[in-house]
Amino acid sequence: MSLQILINGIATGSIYALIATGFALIFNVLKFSNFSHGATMTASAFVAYFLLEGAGLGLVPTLLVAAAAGALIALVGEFVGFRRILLNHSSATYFFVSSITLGTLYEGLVTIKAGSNFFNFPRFFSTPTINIGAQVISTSDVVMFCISMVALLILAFIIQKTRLGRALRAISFDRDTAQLMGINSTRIIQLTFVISGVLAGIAGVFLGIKYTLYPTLGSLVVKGFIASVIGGLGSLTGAVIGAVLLGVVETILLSLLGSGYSTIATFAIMLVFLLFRPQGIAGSNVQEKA
Amino acid sequence: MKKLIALLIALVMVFSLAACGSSGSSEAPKTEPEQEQTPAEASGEAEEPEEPAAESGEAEEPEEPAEEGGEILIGCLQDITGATSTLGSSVQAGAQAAVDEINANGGIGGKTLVMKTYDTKGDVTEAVNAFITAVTVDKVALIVGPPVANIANAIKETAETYDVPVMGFAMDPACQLKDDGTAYKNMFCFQPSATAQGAIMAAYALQNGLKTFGILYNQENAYSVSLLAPFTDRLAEENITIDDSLIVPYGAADTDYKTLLQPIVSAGVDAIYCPNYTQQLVAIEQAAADLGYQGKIITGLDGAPNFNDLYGADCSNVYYINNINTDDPGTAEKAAAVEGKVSAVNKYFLGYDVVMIAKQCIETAGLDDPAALLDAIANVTDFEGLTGTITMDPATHMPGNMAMFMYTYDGQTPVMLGEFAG
Amino acid sequence: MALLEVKHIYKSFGGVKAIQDFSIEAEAGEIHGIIGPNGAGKTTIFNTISGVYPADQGQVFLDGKDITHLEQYKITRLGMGRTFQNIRLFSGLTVEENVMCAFDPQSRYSVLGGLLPTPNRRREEKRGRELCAKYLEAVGMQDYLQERPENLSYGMQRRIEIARALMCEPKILLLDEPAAGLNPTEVAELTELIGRISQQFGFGILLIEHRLELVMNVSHKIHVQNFGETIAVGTPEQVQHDPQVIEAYLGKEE
Amino acid sequence: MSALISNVLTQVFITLIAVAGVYVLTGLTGMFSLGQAAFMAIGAYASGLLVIRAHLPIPLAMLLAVLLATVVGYLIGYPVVRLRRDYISLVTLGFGEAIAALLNRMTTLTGGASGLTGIPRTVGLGVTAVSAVIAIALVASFKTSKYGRQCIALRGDPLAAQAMGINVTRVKMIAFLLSVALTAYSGCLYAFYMSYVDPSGFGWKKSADWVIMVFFGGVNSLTGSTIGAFVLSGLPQVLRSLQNYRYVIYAVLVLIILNFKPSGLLGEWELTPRNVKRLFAGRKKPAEKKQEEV
Repeated sequence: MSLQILINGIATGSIYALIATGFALIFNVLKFSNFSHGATMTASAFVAYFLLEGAGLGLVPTLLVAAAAGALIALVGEFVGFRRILLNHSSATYFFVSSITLGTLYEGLVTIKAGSNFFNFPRFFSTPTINIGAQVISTSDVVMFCISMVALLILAFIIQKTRLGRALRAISFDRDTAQLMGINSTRIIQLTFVISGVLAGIAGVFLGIKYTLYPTLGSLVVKGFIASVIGGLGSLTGAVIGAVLLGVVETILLSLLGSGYSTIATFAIMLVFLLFRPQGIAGSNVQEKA
Repeated sequence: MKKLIALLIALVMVFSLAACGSSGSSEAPKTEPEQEQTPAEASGEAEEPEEPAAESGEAEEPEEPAEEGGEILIGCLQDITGATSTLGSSVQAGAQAAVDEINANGGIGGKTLVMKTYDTKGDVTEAVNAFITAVTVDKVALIVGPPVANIANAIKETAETYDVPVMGFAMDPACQLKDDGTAYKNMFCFQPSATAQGAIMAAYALQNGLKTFGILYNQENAYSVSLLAPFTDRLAEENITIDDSLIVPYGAADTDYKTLLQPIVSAGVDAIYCPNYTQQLVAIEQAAADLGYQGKIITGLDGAPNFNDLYGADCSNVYYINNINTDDPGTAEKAAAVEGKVSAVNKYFLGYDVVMIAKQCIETAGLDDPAALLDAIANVTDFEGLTGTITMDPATHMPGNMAMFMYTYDGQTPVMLGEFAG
Repeated sequence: MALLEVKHIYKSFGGVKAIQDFSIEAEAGEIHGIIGPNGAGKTTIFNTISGVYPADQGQVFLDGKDITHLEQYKITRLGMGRTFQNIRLFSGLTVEENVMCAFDPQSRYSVLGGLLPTPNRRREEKRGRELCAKYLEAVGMQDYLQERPENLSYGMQRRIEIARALMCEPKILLLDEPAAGLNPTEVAELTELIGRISQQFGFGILLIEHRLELVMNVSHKIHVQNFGETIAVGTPEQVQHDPQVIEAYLGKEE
Repeated sequence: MSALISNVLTQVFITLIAVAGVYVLTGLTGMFSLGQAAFMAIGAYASGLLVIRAHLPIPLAMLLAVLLATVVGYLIGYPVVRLRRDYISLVTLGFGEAIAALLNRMTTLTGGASGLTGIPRTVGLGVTAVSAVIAIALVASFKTSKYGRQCIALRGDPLAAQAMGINVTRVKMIAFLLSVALTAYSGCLYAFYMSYVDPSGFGWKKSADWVIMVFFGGVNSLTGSTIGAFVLSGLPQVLRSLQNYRYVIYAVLVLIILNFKPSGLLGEWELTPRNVKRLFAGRKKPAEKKQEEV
């Protein structure tokens, strides 16, 4: 039974990891918390749902459409919400308001289209469970876990091995200097948003599969935020570790303490981290520049 | 310059919005179109934002005016947007259908019945605003109330200061009864209380030889919580107790139904009692299937269609309670007519019935004496509605011992099992 | 013990050794210049002394008190004022308010006074405004109280920043490249200003500066930094003739 | 006055008090709280419970509720004011969730999801109006005090602020606690006006709404923030027709403002006698010129 809980936790954690990395990526480059990330997830999952509603297509096309939608939404968001603020070197507070507002906008648009109803993705798997020994594992969990891992590996490859990744790291370190070195920072920031949007799209579909699709689904992004704080704000590795850890801890707490108190305990864990290890697990503490 | 223009546009938008909205609720019927539109036209810029208002207003347009003799305005206070909008819109649709039918048959005493909808947005503050608008600005004769306990709770104190009946469906007795056990004079519930419904489901389970149970309920949802104790109390009468570890609460922030269900499933219970909204039911049923659960799932009203469509797979193990009897040909016909248009058919019928009851009460008591109308509503006896025979208990403002129907699914097709009383 | 004593401090960032074994002793009324090419770790010295980050090794004493590991605002309150290389006045505040900000930490009224116009608050605010007027007058900016600093010239902003540092009532004043971006006339004015306030208020001054005409004119003693190390210390005449200094500077010129 | 107008105004005044608090936090100090509404919940529940269960007199209950919220605020604030500003929004977001869960979970005390009923309805338009005026006056006074200056200073440049001897953590904490106290007080008024409180209405959406109100009118101007709050919280009541579109319209408006006039409608302008005089002087000048030309 405890193994079962661990499996559930890891499955949940892998989705949190997608959310947290999408969020951390933007933080890493632009040094602000993108609160529109949650609504981007919802909106792209809804786009995929409505576009493919009649077609009865499988999981992979749905994911592809959602990823594309996420990329597009993030790109538009970057343009209407952040571009000018970025170019004006405005204070970080504007990013905050802008991202909150964008989130409200996306959610509002989804609500107009979908009402406050909820929708359910068609069941993608004919056999709901796989039996491994005494353990019953849900097929969707396994598939979601694998896809999340693949997505994260591709992301790691992009960041570590490609020119885009290097440029991205350079901008993250110092945007102005990177610009002076001939890096087209606007382009790179756009690409960052695209990647973050793709991750949001995939995460959105997964959340939709797990908890049905509804306009405020994106609130689950809070888990990604918490994971990001635990892992170390802005660190991608930290975000992944934090997310899986959060998924597992949450599941264990849920089975031990029951609902409600587990939420409180998770919050308490975050506070404890901030008190004693504010730099998070990964140890990258972003401080205001001296 | 650019900035200035942008600012001006923004300001114009704000003011035009304010202008087009200033005449109150969108749901205003088209019978007073002049008032509704003048300010919007005056501002000129308001075309775009105005459109939706017009659209949503249309739904409430009475089919055709009955003979002369004036109007009777009633309000319909529902969650049209927000988390429980599915329920609210369904009640509203049913109530509107009844209004149309009444008007087609000559109205009430020669007067046209006009219904105006007030959106609570699923928010208690908004609900109070909407209520006050309905009662003081539009001066509605009565209000078709919400099926949501929190909204009823929020308006019950405010309602006490006016003489306008709120004919609702909030199953929580606290919505109708004060702490001292007397009833709020204006608050009524026209479906069996949570106490009755929980007991009915327990009675059904006992009758079918189910012995061991687990419970998964939403502790953040008043409806879900209110159905918990009646069920376990009824079981306790038969000396069946449920272990605390198998009574599992959850909340919106919990994302893992599987972990929550785990102990219940491992305990190998006969049935899981799940008084939850449809949305959570779908996810829970899915999670239970993922865990390989083989037993039954007993849900409240929300396991009724379109739960089956939304779940989209075999749900033969789901048992639910319902207000309506689809085996009755009249009900079945009406149900078929609205299928696909209304998401919660039973709420549609509740809305329909309550307007019909309102008609009956207005006819007997008239509108001149509010006390007489309240009295008539509190003493409704043997009203043959689509949701059963309704007899109000004047002491509690809720129906007395009213029967309901238990259903299950064959695959995805609903099957009526029989009528049950607590 | 001297008013300010910096004893063998070290500071490195990752692999970069920004300060290696820096020491200085400054008394009231003295002006110490710190010069050196870009990247010599001069600003890091200021940041370490003023507590932006603590030294890796070594100690800093102000007026006999060990301030090595104190928080920055506490060091300031013990008597250290500073200006910044790139002017850092507070946006959203007027000239007067900017200067008042440095008085506010010493201002003696409670949160209650923050909410209500208590007699205490009135008295303290009045005292603050008087001091503010005094220091702004000392730098010649008394006519710009209600202006926004961002609307004023670079030279004026420099002076306001100095007035703000004076408001901290410092025993030691750290001036980080005060002449950067000024034209020759302004540099001359600044040279006169620094000399004057040093005499008028009698505090010690540490001065980082590239403009040699300024630093050589006002300093009693000069420290030459290169790659984090002190390569020469002495009077302006001494360092001007120091072969190592010439090499560091001329080497760079080539 | 009609019951509706008085009802709407009462709610607007209650919001104004909370927004005055958000102005201190966000406008003056540059910190964002997404859990601010949770402090409103604490104020509402605590004051309500103290009256229902402990039978305390209402003013005392309100005072204790505000104190309780402030103590909780201190515990939450303690780690976050020491960290980069982003943390406060993330932590308060989690805090809001935790409070909602707690209110739902402590059924015997709070009534859980069904909400807390039976709070005496004692607060009306008069009390809320006076409270709002006092709250705004206090905040205005705070802004021009040494605390307000220090807040503005550290908002723009925390390091330079430290170098001027400003205890950044302390000042941030004072601002945070003042805003918490104001928000909690608005919660108290809410409870005794509505007579019913349920846990659902205090999510981060409400906190975000308040921040948007502050930005709408001008993040650096208390006058602007107040006007923003007045317009944006009163608007939905007159705009019942727009329903779902309301949030979209809000968002579009705010995005336009952010892009083209990032300082908000009023920028930094404040309603002070001197500024009003200037305003009129500024208007006269062109008029005079025209006369001269004629």
